[in-house]
Amino acid sequence: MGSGKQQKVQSSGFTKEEELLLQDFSRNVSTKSSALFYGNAFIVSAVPIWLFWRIHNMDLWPSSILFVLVTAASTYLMATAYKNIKFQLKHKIAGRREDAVTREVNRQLGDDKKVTRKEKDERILWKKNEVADYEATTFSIFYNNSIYLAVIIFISFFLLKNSTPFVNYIFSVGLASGALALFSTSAQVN
Amino acid sequence: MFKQILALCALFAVFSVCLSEDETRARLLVSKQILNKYLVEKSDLLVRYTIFNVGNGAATNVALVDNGFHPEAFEVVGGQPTATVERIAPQTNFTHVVVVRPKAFGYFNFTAAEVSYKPVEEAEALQLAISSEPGEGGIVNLNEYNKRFSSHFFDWVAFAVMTLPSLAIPLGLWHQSKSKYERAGKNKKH
Amino acid sequence: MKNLMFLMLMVLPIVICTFSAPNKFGAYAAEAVEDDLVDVDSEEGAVTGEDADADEDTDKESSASPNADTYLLFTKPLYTPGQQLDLPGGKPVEFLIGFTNKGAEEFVIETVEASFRYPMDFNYFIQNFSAVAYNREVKPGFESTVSYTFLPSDQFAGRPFGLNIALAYRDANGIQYNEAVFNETVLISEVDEGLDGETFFLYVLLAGIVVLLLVIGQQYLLGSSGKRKRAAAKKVIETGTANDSTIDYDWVPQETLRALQKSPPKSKTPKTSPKPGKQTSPKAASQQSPKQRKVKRSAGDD
Amino acid sequence: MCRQLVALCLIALMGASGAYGSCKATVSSFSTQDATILTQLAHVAELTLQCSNSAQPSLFAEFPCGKVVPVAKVGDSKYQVSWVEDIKQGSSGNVQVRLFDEDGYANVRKAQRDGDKVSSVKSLLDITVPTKSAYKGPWIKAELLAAFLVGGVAYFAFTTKSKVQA
Repeated sequence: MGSGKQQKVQSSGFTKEEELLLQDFSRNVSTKSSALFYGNAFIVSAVPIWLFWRIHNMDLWPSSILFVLVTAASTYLMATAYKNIKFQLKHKIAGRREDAVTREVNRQLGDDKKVTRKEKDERILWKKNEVADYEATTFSIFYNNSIYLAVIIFISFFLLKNSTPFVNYIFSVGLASGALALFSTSAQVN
Repeated sequence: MFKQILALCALFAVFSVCLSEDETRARLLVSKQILNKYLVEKSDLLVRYTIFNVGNGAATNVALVDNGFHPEAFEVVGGQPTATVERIAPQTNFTHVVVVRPKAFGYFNFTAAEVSYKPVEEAEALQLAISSEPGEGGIVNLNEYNKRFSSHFFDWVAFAVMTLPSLAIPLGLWHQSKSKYERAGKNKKH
Repeated sequence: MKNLMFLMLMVLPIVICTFSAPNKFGAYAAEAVEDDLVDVDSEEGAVTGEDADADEDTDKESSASPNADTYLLFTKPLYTPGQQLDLPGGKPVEFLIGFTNKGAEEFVIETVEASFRYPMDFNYFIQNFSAVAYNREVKPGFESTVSYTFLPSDQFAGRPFGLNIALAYRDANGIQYNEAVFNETVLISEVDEGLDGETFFLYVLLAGIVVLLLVIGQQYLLGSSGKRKRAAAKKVIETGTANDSTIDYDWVPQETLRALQKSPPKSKTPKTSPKPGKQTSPKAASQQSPKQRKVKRSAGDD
Repeated sequence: MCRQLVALCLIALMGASGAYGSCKATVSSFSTQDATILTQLAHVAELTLQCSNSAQPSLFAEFPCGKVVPVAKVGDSKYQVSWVEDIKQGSSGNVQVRLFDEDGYANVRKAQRDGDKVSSVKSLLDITVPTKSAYKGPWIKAELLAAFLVGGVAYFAFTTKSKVQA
């Protein structure tokens, strides 16, 4: 992972590389991707409402408070799940994409002299981080969404098939998003 | 001489027939059943009349009349509500089926049908037997019924369309970037 | 010759008529006898059989009006009068009661109620099925049919029960009659229907889920065991004498041990002196012979 | 003398079977379509009978399963044959029904009593009743299909995740 010799920069105490490294490892995501996470989480949490409204015949208006509350909770949980899974994946993907990215950057920059080696390394690191982040985010969203929908459908149409729609909705959405958030926090799953 | 003997024999034959027939009376039990799990507007409503002859004589000129299905409220689609049967042998039954379709939904009192028959061959007065009464039935509104029981096929298709973006787009993006880098890695190697 | 033939043609039907229905005469005789009895049950056939015991058993008098004539017919399952009725447990039982008004005033059929009684003592109720109120008017000379359905629960299967079907009706001036149309012991038989589609499909689904879980479990195990094995391996890496806790001081003769402890430690090893517990034991053990010490330590160590 | 005897038998025979001359029937049938709301399925055949001597005999019908039932007359030379069957044995396709008139029915009863085959008795006419099978509900429940698809996608996601991570 060590990239080039480290330069001590007095002002922020960290060099740009270190910042990138830290960002690479830290869990807090930039506002852009958290917005993306919350948007996706909201969409996927809103979909079951349609399912329960049309198929389990829950009428919209009287249980609208329930819908709003549970959707909000599920959105929050799904966002955390996205973040955790993304963090787990990013680390791995970064490692895997390293050589492909370096080759690509070298090809792009060519070996013209005016770009110093450090500059190139920086560019490689930045590109790798960006690619890993991108891939991890997209896959985490896909992974969480698919498991979320599968668990919801399984619980609501098989386990709680003959319970009242009210209970059915709360438990299936709650369990699905809760389980995902829970499993995503366990860092070294496999 | 011969004619007298002939007349005498004919008289004796008729007399013996009615003598022996006198105690053999037919007795009809008429059951009117509606063979439906649900009564749904504009859908099949199956009515079965079963006439059991439990007496030990044959019932003749059996006429079944059912004016419980008013043309305004019901549309007869299969069979006729009025039917006549020449003869029903003792200890046998006769089944008559009528299929109607209710034109409107709501509560409807299904009245009994009437069967008139001759208990013995020579009886002048027709015996009238009233069938069993299916009683009060609730006819369900058609689209209300469809909402509850039909297989919601289109709702599931709509659900698939709604989940498509939240599943397919992240997968697509991930796959695209993965294959880009992996392909980059591959053709660089050889 | 022709006349003889014609004559023969005429006589033949008469002969056939008289001889072809002997039982009619028989029935005729039985019926006549019955009329003067209080007509508890319907006309002929099986009636004569249970007619006798019906009177003594039912305590509340089963009264019937002479002008009313009832007839019970089981439509599902089919019942041949004479032998014991066999009801399949868990399947609905349907029957029709024909009611003929032979009198001059009208009758009103009120309710029909079926009930299971204890076979030994019919007064003891086991289960009362719902009494269906018909309130059907039967004008003089008319016949009317009422139908009734009840469901013997399948837990009763295999045991005999007394089945009593009571038809309650009243005549024009309000006299109530309650006629036990059926009052015999019946056997509830076991019904074993095979595996129907629904449960079969459920089993297939469950099997599918189990397989899925197995695969996921295997993925987990495969994945994590690999991880744990690597982690364990790391721990086992040989640390030489640096890691002091694994060194066994017992074989070091006492003098050098004391010398090591007195002289200021240059090398790193004595600095991390063995755990206190371990230290006391070598001193105490030094007086005993090594063989004995080895025995004690191995015993102590276990 | 024996000629008269023979003549007599001929008349009787002719009287017995061909009393109504040859008859033709036009059949219109109806079958219940929706088995999800019914407890049993029904097939109704309405036939109008034209006989050479425009008689309107009382008919009896014999079904393929061997049962012989009287045929209801529902109008001027219009008859109705109807039967009910369980949902499980919902049948479709053409049903052969043999019609007998009064005498034919008597022969059938005689054949039944003597135990020999009823099909040996000549029927007045045979009709084929086209029946349709009823809609018994969706083949596969929609939610099962959905569960299967989503389960597949989730399984795919899970395996790729473990592949990417391991």
